Amino acid sequence: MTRETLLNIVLFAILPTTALVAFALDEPFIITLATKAAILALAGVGLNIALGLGGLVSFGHAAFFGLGGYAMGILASHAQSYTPLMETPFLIEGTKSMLVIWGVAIVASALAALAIGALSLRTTGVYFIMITLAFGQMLYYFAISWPAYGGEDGLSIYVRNDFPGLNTLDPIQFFAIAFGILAIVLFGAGRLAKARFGLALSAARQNAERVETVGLTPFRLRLVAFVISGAVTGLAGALFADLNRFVSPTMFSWHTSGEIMVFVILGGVGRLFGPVAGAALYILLEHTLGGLSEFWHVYLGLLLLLVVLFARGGLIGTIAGREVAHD
Amino acid sequence: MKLRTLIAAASIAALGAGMAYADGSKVKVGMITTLSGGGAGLGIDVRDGFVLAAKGNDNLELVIEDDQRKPDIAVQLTDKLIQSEKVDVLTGIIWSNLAMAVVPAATAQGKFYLSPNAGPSALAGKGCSPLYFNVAWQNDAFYEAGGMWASDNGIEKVFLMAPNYPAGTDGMNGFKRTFKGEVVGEVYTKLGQTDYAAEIAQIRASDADTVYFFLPGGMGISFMKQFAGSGVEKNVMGPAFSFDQGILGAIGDAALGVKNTSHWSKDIDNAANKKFVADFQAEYGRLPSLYAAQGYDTALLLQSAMGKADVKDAAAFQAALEEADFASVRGDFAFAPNHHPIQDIYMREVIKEGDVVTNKIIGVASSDHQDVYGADCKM
Amino acid sequence: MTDPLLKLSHLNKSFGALKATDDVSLTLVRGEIHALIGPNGAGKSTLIKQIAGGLRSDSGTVEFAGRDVTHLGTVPRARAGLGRTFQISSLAMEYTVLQNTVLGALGHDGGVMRFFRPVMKDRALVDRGMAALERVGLADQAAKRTADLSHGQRRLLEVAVALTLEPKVFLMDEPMAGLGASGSKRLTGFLDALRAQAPILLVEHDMDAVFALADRISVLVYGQVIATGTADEIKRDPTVREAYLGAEDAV
Amino acid sequence: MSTILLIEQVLNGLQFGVMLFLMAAGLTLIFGVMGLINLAHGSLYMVGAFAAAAVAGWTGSFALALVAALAASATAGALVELLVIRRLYDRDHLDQVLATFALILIFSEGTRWLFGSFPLFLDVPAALAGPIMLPGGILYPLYRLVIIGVGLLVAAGVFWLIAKTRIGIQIRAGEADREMIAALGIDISKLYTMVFALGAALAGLAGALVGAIQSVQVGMGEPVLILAFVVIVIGGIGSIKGALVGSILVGLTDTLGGVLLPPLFATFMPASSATSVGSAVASMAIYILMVGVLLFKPSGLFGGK
Repeated sequence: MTRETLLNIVLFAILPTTALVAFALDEPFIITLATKAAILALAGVGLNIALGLGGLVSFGHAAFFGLGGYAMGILASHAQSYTPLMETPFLIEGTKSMLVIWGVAIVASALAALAIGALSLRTTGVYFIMITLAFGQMLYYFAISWPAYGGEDGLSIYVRNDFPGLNTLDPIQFFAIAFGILAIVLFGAGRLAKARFGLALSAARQNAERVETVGLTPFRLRLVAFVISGAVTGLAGALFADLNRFVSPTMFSWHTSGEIMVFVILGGVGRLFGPVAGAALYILLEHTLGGLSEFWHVYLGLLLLLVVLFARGGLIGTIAGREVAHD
Repeated sequence: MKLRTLIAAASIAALGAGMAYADGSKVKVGMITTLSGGGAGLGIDVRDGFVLAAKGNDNLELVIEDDQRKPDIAVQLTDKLIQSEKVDVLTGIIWSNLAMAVVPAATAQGKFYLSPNAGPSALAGKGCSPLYFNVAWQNDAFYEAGGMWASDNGIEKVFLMAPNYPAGTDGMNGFKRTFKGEVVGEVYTKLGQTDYAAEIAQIRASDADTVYFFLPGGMGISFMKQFAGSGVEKNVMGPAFSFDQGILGAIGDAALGVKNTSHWSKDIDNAANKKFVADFQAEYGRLPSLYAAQGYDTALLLQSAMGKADVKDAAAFQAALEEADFASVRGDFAFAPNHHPIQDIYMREVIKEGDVVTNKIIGVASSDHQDVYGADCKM
Repeated sequence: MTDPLLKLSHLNKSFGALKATDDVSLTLVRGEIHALIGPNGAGKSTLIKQIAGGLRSDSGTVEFAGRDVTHLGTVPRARAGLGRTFQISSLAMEYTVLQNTVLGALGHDGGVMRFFRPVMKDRALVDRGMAALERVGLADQAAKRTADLSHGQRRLLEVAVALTLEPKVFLMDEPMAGLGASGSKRLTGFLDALRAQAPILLVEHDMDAVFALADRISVLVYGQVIATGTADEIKRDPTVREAYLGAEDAV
Repeated sequence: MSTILLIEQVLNGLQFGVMLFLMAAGLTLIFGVMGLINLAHGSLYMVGAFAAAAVAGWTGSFALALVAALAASATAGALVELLVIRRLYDRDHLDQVLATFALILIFSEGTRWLFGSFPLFLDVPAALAGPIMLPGGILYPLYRLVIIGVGLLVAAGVFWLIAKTRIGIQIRAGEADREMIAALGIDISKLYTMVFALGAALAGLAGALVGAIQSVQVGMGEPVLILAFVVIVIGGIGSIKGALVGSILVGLTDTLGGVLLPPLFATFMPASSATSVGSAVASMAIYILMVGVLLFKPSGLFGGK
């Protein structure tokens, strides 16, 4: 067993252990924090598919995070007020079912990623970073100024949505849902990285010309990666909205894109468990530093700077060393 | 022994705040407000006002958290305060959009929420709750009063301007609801916009006699400075938010002569207000703002109810709050059935007192003002 | 002679005032090794790019296996059966040696949109990748990181990746560079046998290898083909001696 | 809409564009020469505004305030370059984005620590206050005209600097080939620090000039930063000419979009929803412009690389 595998097991165990200990000590807020970490890690896992595997530095993943959130907000608010979403040409009702909401969030953000990716992937480098940022900003301003769903005020959902057989308002049960999804997606992302697609995608990041020469199209690989990445981040957005029972345009802001990127880089780019480590560390810092000083952003900034300058490869890279080749 | 000390401490505190407590029921208050990032000034004022009024009351335990003006953080802090800190009462939110997130989360978990600033219409109407009390204003109040005053004072043609987001459009609709003259222009700007040259040109080109605008924070500062420099000669009116003490310092002389509606001003002539303004300046070395006044009143209201009922008895505590038996710095203050204020809204003018640019009341714009959403509220 | 597999007709390419490719016509027929030689800066690499699809030609046509591919990009040309190796190694450096040939096998297979089964447990792809490594003599390096290979080994890996594609035609840009005498000799023997599988358009500076291997040689100078013929014909050709070989004789 | 109003709006767009150029010029120079994405450029803009407001409040002199803004932002820029940025030149864009994102956090909260949460006061100097009458009966604020003038002067200065001076030659050499300037015997690290400080000074100047008509507050640099990025991406990263053209384009699009779109939508929609939909589209207009440009020219209007 390599050091990284060992570390991954530890990282994987951290969140449920924290949640269970908190449950035993009757500290429901700690469970909520662990849930938040799991959901943000999920968003990071999504970004990492584009960023780590595909080398696509997207500065606009807030777009998908927000779309997922609004999928939840819009569907649940219609169910809450018993007004249909649409009557013509056919009737669409709102819903409080998490499973349906997740499906809609995934499809909506995948479609958005398809459109944004198809346009953005024509550019490379800094231009790609900036064009994805521009798409995120577009959705941000749209969400703020579109009055139908609360605009800047956002949408409040009074009760968490339903999941068959569970009481979602109970922190530990909602944690189980969020962590369960994270576990499934981590497993899927791990398989994806080692599957045919992952091999080709990662090769396209390392050397696009090589991939073309063996007859594969980097653009297609990247577009598919971008869509999968967007869909996973969208799913995280829907869960995040359910955690807060609230959505607002903040989910679309470029700070959100930056934060998701911070999770990935803090943990280690391209490492399967990087976003888990990054998100957990971020939440921990926010919680402890935030309690120490009003100006905790200064410390957070300093710490980030130190990680970038001196701890290359993020947390996992620093502890586990250089990545060993697969198999 | 311990109980006696508590009671003794409570009565000293009661003397300090100018009222008597019937018993020493303890209340743990969670305050979630904006203390870092943009708009932190407002949260700091609410906090300082509240702390000033609660000073010395050992029965009132206060936990303060910073929401960074982010709705998701605010909701998580709500969960934290309720689940971990086990608070009885929540307060502190500055922004409507955060209130829309926090208030339902708090009341759904059976906690009282006292709003020291925001009053979105949904929470005054359909979304009202027996546990939710607004100690500040319903969002439309200043605008409706502004429309009334404009109609009563011979203003005929106005140009409306606000950011393109719900608080902005709601505000302008509030003004239009009571204004009897003609709206000759209406512009909704980008949220966070800092350059208003284009809008000022439109204002210049219109035949309006008065500009009525709502631009909170830095947006209002930018607009006023640019408007003053443009040489456009039109009256300017707005709600108090753009002309509050913290902001006037940054606008300077450019704001002189502007009329703005407010439920509070430091020159309201009553004993409670005089004491508040003096104490606040003594404690913090700056003039209080309306946010500080609201924070102060919120703490007074809470302590008045603590004197009458135990917070664990929700029905009794609710009834005690409904009485609003405290000496508000605003003068007369009562709650309507939807737990929103019935209060006078004044018209103020920006003047210079020595070197300090500040506000002075020039009349009452709307007496015993009450919001229109109460009809939809079913408790 | 059968119909040529690869046929260039009147290809041109200019960069500003510089004519990098000047009316080049060439053919490659089954079973042959056609070597392309010329001094540095003669336009060999530009021509290879035009053939492989990385560079649009200003005019002229490229026909491949009876099909006009002039307006196709790199990927469709590769899929049609053009197997290329690069002058400067172009490999996935973070990968193991075997992963690089498996990537080639994957390109040959074409079914890349599979997201679940680990590719390195895919027997068919791994066997094909391994077989290619064995043929160039890199099998014992299979688990090594590509970045840790020597320059010569990377050239061999380039060839191995091309083998996995089972191309109809090989385009090889200086495969001998950096191999050293014995490696070069081994590869010469290997390419000699390879021509039976598919013809090779070989750009090479190693004249011993060129004269040992090439059925035909074309000489490129200033973007123009000044002569085409067998090794003996080229050696005797006065223009070539003057423009190119002459310079070497003088050394 | 009358012609006079339209001309006035075009002037407004121009003024906005010229301001953006001051930001974008530094950003694009820094990218062109050092290959660095600097998200913290907006913080230097804020530093300039705060320095100006502090010194103006202290001395009452706007000229001194401008000097202070230039000095403070150039110093802050040079310090940041020496301490942090120079470790980032060899890194990929990802590391640069993250490290400069961290710098934003530090600058913003640090400034709040020093100056408090309330906006500062900075006013237009009395000599430049008020409007003047332009030919054609257009009443226009003098200060804005001065901004246009200063901006165009600085633009001319930057072009001159790049085209004619020794530093300019070094900068151009650096853009073309980083190894070459080393070969030419130029002290690269000194050049980099100078370019960075120059970019920072331009940003600080913009912050001070704009601070007098807007609000001097923490976070004021972020919206401008994003716009400046839009500008240099449209113009082509690394190109000063592109930055100028991009600035004017973005300035005009943003200003005229906000003015013209709502009435345009009102021609086929009810007036009430037209204002809000029109404003919504107007706020997205520059991003739509940027996406449009990149679709046709994936490396910007004047981007060679």
